[in-house]
Amino acid sequence: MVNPIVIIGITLASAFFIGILQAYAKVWARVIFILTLVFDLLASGIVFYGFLSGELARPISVKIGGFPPPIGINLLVGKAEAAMAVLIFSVAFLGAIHWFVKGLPQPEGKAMVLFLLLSLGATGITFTGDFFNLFVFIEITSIAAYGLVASSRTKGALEAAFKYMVVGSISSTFILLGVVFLYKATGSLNMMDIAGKLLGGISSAVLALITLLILSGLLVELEVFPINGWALDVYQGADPVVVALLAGAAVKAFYLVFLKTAGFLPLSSFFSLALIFGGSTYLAGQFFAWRQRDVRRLFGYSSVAQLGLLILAAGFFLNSALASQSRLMIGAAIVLLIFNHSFAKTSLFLLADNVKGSNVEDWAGTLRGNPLFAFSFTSSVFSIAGIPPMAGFWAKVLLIFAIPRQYSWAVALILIGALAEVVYYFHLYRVASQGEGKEAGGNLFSPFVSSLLLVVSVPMVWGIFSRKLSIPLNGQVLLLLGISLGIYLLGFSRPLQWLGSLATLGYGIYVLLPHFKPDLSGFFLALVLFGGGALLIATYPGSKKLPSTFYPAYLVVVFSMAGVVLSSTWLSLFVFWEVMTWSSFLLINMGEGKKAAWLYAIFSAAGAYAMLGGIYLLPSLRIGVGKVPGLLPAVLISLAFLVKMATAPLHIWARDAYGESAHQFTPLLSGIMSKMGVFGTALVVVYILGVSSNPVFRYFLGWLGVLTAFFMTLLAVFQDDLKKLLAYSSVAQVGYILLGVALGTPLGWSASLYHTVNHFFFKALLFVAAAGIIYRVGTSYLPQMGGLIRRMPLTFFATLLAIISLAGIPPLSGFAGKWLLYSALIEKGWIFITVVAFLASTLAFLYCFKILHSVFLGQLQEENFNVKEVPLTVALVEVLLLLPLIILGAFPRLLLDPIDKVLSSLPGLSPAPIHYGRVMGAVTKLGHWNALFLMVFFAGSFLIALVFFAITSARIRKVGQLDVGYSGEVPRSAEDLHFGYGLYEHFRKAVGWLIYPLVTKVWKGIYEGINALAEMGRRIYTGDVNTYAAYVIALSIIILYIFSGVK
Amino acid sequence: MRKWLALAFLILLGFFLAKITSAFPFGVESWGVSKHYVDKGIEENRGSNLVTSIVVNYRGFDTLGEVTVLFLAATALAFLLATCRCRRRYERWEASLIVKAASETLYPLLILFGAYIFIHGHLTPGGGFQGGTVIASAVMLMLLAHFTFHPNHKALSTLEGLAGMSFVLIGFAGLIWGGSFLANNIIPLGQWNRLFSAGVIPLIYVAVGFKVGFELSGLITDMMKTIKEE
Amino acid sequence: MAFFVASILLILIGLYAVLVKRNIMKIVIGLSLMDTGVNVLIISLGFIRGRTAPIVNVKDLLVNTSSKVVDPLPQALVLTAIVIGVAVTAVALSIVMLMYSKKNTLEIDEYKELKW
Amino acid sequence: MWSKIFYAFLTLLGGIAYGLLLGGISRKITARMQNRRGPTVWQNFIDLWKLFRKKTAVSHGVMFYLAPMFRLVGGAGTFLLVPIVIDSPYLSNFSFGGDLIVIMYFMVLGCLGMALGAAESGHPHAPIGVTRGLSQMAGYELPFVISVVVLMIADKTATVEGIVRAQQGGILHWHLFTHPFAAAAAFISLLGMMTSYPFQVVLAPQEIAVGPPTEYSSTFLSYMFSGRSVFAMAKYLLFMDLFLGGAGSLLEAFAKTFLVFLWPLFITNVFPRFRLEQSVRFFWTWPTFIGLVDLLRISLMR
Repeated sequence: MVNPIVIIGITLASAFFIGILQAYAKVWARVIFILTLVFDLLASGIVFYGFLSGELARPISVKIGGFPPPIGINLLVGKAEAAMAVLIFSVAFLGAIHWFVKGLPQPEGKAMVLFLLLSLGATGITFTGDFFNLFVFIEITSIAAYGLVASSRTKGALEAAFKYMVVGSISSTFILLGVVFLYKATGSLNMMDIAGKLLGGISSAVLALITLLILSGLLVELEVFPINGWALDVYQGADPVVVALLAGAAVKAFYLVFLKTAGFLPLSSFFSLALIFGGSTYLAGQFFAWRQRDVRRLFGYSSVAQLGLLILAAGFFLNSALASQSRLMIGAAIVLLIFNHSFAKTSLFLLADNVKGSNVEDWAGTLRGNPLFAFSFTSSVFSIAGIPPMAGFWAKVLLIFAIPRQYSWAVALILIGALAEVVYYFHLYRVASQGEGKEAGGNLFSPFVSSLLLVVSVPMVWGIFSRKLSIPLNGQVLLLLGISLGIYLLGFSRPLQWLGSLATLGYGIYVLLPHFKPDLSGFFLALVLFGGGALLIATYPGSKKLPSTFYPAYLVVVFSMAGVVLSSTWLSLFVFWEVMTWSSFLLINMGEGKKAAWLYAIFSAAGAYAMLGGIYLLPSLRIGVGKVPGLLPAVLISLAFLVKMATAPLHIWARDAYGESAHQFTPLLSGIMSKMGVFGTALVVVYILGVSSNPVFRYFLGWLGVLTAFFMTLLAVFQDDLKKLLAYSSVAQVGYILLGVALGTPLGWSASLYHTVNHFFFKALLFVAAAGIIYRVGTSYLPQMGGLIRRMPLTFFATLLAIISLAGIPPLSGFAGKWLLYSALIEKGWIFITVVAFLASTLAFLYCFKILHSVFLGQLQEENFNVKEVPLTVALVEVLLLLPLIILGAFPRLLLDPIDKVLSSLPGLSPAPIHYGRVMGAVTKLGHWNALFLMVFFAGSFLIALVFFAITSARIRKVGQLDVGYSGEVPRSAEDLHFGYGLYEHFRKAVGWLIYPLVTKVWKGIYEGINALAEMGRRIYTGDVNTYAAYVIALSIIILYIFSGVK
Repeated sequence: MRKWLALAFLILLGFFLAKITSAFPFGVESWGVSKHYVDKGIEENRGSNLVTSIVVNYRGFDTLGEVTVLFLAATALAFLLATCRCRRRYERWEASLIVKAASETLYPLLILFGAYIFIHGHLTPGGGFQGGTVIASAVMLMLLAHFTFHPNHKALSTLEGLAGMSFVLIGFAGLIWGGSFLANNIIPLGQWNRLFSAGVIPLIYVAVGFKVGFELSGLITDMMKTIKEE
Repeated sequence: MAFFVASILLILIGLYAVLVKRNIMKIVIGLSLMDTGVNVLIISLGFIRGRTAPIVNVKDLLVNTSSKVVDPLPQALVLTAIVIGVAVTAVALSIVMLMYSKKNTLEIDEYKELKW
Repeated sequence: MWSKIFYAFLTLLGGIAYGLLLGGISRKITARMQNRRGPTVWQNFIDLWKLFRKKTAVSHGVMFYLAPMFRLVGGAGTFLLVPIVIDSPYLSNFSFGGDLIVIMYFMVLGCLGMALGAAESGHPHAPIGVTRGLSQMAGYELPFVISVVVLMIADKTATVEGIVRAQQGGILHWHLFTHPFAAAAAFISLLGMMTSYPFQVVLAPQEIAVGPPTEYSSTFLSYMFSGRSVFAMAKYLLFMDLFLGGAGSLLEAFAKTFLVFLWPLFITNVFPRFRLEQSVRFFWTWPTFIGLVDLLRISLMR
C-alpha cells in the first residue's frame, strides 16, 4: 500500500532535483523525469487497485504534520481521487513521451520541471482535504500552466497565456476570498470538518454567497459558457502536449474539486446552477464548433462542451432528491465521460500536433495510407461522439436513463448536443479521409496508445454495464462480431479475406440456425444472413482497390443487423442499430463521395438520438411490454427507422450515399440495410402504436410512404447516374413497403413483407449488376454507356428480369407485391393514397426503360468496344438472384405462406385473408390472381409464338449497329446515333416544377441558419482580455444574485 | 461606455463582497480551529511565534506548496526568458560611486540580517520567506549598482534545489520516524523561547530561507540579465 | 471597519484596471493591486481589537493565550497568499516581456489574434 | 381445358381480325373527312399479309428478334384476360387469371417488349418515341387510375366481372351514367392510350414510319401489327366492361367496342397535335379534376 503523500513528496523532490540536475547532466534529468512519472503512475495505480480489490473500503485520510484534521492539513483519498490520479499521470506520461519524441522546448530541464509540477498540482488538487491547501495547489497548477502554455513562445501562445493568466488570477482571487470567508464563517478550513458543520444544508444567505464565490471561481476554471474564451484561446494557441495535459487531466481535477466543493457545501440552488451552466455550456460548445475552421480550437469547443455535460451531470449526481440508484448510474456516467474524454482528447490533440497547418482543410487525406493515424483518429472520434462500442456510448446512455422523467428536457438537450457534435466531428472526419493520401507526422506513439486504451477498455466497460442496465446482448452475435473484426488480420490478401468472410458468414448461419423461426425476427434474420451471404460472393471483383477494412466492416454490418433483429429490448436494438449505422458509415466513406457519408452520418445520428429519446420515454425497455402513453415515443423511435428507409423528407442523404458508396457495398445497403428500417417500423407499429389504434398517425405514415414513392420515382426518372438512379428507385420502393406497414392490416403487411424480400432480390441484383457494369465500363454515367447487350448478354437478361420484377409486371415476382398492396389499399379504403401509388408505379416504367435503354440498348459506344461480360462472381450472384424472381413469379405462396406464419405470430395481426383456389389462384374479397397460370400462359404462348415465328419468318439478315434507316443518310459514329442525353427532357418540361429541390433547400436552410446563429454566438469571444475579465465579473455577479436565495 | 459598465459591475461586486464581510464584525473575537493553535501551540511546538508554528508545522504542507509555487515561478520565468530577445527601451546609466560603495558595504550586512531573520523565525516576527526576501534584496542592490556583478547562476539554482529537497526530506523523515509527513516529533522540541527549540521548525525555516533567497536572487538575475543591451 | 472598506476598494480598483485599461502592464498592476486588497482583507478578518501579535515571547502570554492575541491563522494564510501573488506577478511579467519582444507594443488591441 | 384454350385461340384470331378491321375503318373515315378516297377497309389485312410474306428480314440483335413475340403475347394476354361476354364459359376467356389490377399491369408487358426491341435497333427515333410514349402514359394514367379506383371502391370489387355485374339492370346502371365524371376522365385518357390526335406525337406518323419500332420490317412488323391491333381491342373491351355495362352476347360486344372505338376517332379528326409536355399537363389537369369529382364523392359517401 502506498501512502498518497509519497506520490506528492517524491514528485516534488524530483522536481527540485531535476532543477539541480539540468545544469550538470541533462540525460539524467530526463531519466529522473520519466522515472518519476512512472513511479507516480504505478503508485497511484496501486492505491486505486487497493480500492478496487476491496482492500481499502473507505476513503483514506492522511494527516500531515502529525495533527489530525481539522488541526492539521490532511489528504483525503478515495476511489475517485485515486482513479483521477491514475488518469492524470497516464495522460502526463503519454504527453511526456510525445514531447520527448517531438523535441522538448528549451531549456528542457525547466520545461520538465514545469510539466512535472503541473501534473503534481493537479494531483494535489485532487487529493487535498483542506480548502486553503486546495487554493495552493490550484495556484501551482495554474502557474505551471501559464508557463507551459507560453512555452512555444509563438504570438498565439503568449497571447493565450496572458489571457489565461488574467482570468485565472481573477478566478483564484474569488476562490481565495471564498476560502477565507469560509474560515471566518465556520472556523475551519478542513473540508470534512466544514461539511460536518453544514450537514443540514446551507441556511444563511452569507454562507450561500461564500459558497457561490468559490463555485464561480471554479466555474471559470471549468470553462463555463460564456467565460471560456481564454480556454479556447489556450487550446488554439498552446503546444498540443500542454493542451492535452490541461484538457485531459488538469481540468478534470478541477471538475472533481467542483464536485467535492458542491458536495461539502450543500447549496440548495446548486442543482439549477449546474443545469443552467452545464446545459448552456454544452450546447454553446457543440454549436459554436460548427463554424470553427481551426482544428485545435474545434477540439477546444468540443472539450468545453464535454465539460458542460459533466457539469450538467454533476447537478443530477448531487441532487439528493433523486433515487440513489440513478445517482449511482450518473456517477458511473461521469467516470466514463471523464475517462473517455481524457484519452480521446489527448489522442486528438497529439494527432493535431502531427498535422502541418491548423485548418480543417490541412487535414485532408491524413487518414489515407496512415493506418496508425486513422486508427487513433477514428477510435477517438467515435469515443467522443459516443458511438458504440466505445465507452462514451455508455456514458451517454447511463446518464440519459438515470435522469428522471420530469427533466426529460435535459435528455433532449443532451441528445441535441450529441447530434451537433456528430455534425462537426464527422465533417472533420470527411475531410481527413478524402483527397490524396498525405504524409502526417510520425509521432504517433502516444495518440495510438491513448486510443488503444479506449479500445481496450471496451470489453471491460461492456462487461460491467450491459449487465447492470440489463441489456442482454446476443452472445452469439457478439462472438460473430469479434470474428468479423478478426478478418482484418487477413488484410495482406483480399482473396483470403473474401474466403474468410464467406466462411465466417457460413459459420454465422450455422450458429444462428435456432433463431430461424417463423416470426418477425426469424424472417428478417433469414433475409440478413442469406442475403448478406449472397451479396458477399459478388464483392470479389475489383477487390484490389478495396481497403483491408472493407471485409471486417461488411461483416460487422451484416452481423449487427442480425443483432438488431434478434434484440429483445429496445436498448440492445439501439446498440446494434448504432453499430450497424457506423460500420456502414465507414463503408460508405470508402466510396468516392465523402460528403455523402457525412450527410449519412448526420441523418443517421439524428435518427438514432431521436430513437434513444423515444426509448427513454418508454415505460419498459423490453420490446412489446407495457402500455405506451402518447404518440411521442412512437414518433421519435420511428424517426430512426424512417431515416434508414430514407423516407421523404429525410431522404436527402440517400442519393449520394447509395450512389457513391463502395460499389461492392451498395447492394447490401439497398437490399438489406434499408429493410432494417422496415423491421423497426414494423416493431413500432405492432408493439408501440398497435396495428388497430392510432389510425391518424398510421395514415400519416402511409402518406409519407406513398409520397416518398412518388417523388423518389420522379427524381429517378431524371437521374443520369446509374447508381443514383437505382438509389432513388430503392428509396421509392421502400416507400411502398412503409405504406403497407402503415396500413396495419394483414393484407398490407403481407404486401410489405413480400415486397421486402422481393425488393431485395431484384434491387440487389440490379446493384450487383451495376457494380459489375461500372467495374467493366469505368463510369456510372448513363449517357456514356449504351449497346452493352452485345457485350454482356447475361447481365442484360438478368437486368431485364429484375426490371420487369421491379416494375411489377406479371408474370414475374414483382407483381405479387403490387397486387397485394393495391388490394390492401382498396380494402382499407385509402383512396387518395391508392391513386398516388398507382401513378408512382406508372412513373417507375419511365426509369425502368431508361436503365435498360441507356445501359444495354441503342448504340454501343466506341470506347466500350472491348468491354467484357461482368466477372464470374458477379455473374454467379446475378443468376442466384435471378432464380427467385422467376420461381416466386410462378409460386408466390412459397413466400406468402411463411409470411402468414409470421403474421400469426404478431399481436393484432392474422394471416392474410387470401383463399387459394385451383382455377382462380389467390382470391381475396376484392379480386383474384392466378400467378402460375399467367406464368405458364406467358411462357407457353411466348414459346409457341417464337417457334411459329422461327418457322414462318423470312430469311434473317443481321446487320451492323450503324446500319439503320436514318433519313437516307449514312451515320458516321455510334455517338451521333445514340440517344443518351436528356432522355426525358420533354417530360421535365411538363413536371419539372414537381422536382424543385425544396426539401434539400429547407435542410440546407436549417443548416445555414444554425451556422449563422453559431457565427453570431461565437462572436462573444472577442479575443479581448478586458472583455473576458468583464464576462467573469458579470457572470459572478449574476451567480451571486440569482443563486444565493436560500430557502 | 466601457468604463461605466465596468464601474457598474464593480459596484455590484463590491456590494456582494461588502454584504459578506458585514457578516463578520470587525475586530471581534471569533475563534475557530486556530484556538487550538493559540492554546496548544506552545505545548505542542515550543515555538514562540505562533504564526511560524502554523506556517511550518500545522499547515506545513501549505508552505511546501508555497515554496513550490515560488520555485515554479522562478523556473517558469527562467524557462520563458531563456530564449527571449528582449531589448531595453532606454539606455542604462552606470550608478554613481556613492551608490556603488554603499551597496558593497550593505551587501554582506543585508545577507547577515536576512540570515538572522530566518534563523529566528520561530521566535520573532519573520521567518524563511522574509529572510529570503531580504537576502534577495541584497543581491538586487548589487545588480542595480554594478554592471559587472554576476551571481553564479548554476550555484544559485543548485543550492536552491538542495534547500527545497531538504524540506521534502525533512517531511519524509517525519513520515518515516514520526508517523506522518512533516511531523514535528523526530527531534527533541527543546525549551520554549530558545534558539534551539521547536523541533524541525527552524530547520525547515532555514531551508526555506535559503531557498527563497536563492530563488528570488536567481529570479531577479534572470530578469535583468536577459535584457540585451542595444 | 475601515480596513474592510479599504481592502474591498483596493480589490475593486485592481479589478477596474483589469477591466478597463488597455495597456498590458497596467492590467498586471491591476492584478497585483487586487492581490494586495485580498491580503489586507484577510489580515483584517483575523484582527481582534485590543490584542497583541501572536508571538508568545513573554511569560505573561503563556497562560490563557487565546484571550490575549489576535487570530494567527489568517496571518499564516496571508503569508502564503503573498508569496503566491509574487509568483504570479513574476510569471506575468515574464510573459509580458516576451510579448513585448514579439510585437514591440503593450497595447492590448495588438493581442487579439485568437478569437471566435 | 383444351377446348378452352382452343376457343381462346379462336377468340384471339377474331380479336386480331376485328382490330385490323377497325384500323382500316378508321383510316377510311379519316381519309373521307380529309376529302381523300383513302385505302380500302381491308388495307390492314393486305399490309399484314404483304409483310408476312417478305423474303428477308433485317435483325439488329436478340432483343430486336424477341420483341415482336413479346408484343404479340403481351397484347394477346391482355386481350384474353378481359372477359368479352360475361358468364360465358368460353368468351370470358382467361379472365380467371386475374382481376383488374392484373390486367392493368399485364398491359405493360407488350409495350415493354416493343420498346426494348425498338431501342435495340439503334435508331435514335426509337427511344425518342418510346420515352414520349412512356411520358404520355404517365400523363393519362392519372385520370384513368382515378376512375378505376372510383369504380373499384364503388363496387367493392377489383374484378372485371364484378364491375360488369354491378352495372346490370338497365342502361342507367352503366358506370358511364352512375359515375359520369370518372367515366369522362377515363374516356379522355383513352385518347392518350390510343395515341390518337391530339396526343399523337408519340407515334409521329407523319414523320416516322410506324412510330418507335421504325426499324422493323417484314415478318417482324407483321407480328407487331397483330399485337398492336389485338391490344387496341383489349382496351376497347376493357372500357366496354368498365363503363358500358359489359356485353351479354358477342353481338353486343361488337357493338359496344365499336362505340368505344368511335370516340377517339371523332376527336382525332378535329384537333391538332399537342406537344408532349402539353399533353402531360393536360392530362394532369382537366381530366384529373373531372375524375376527382367522383373520387371525392366516393370518399365522402363511404
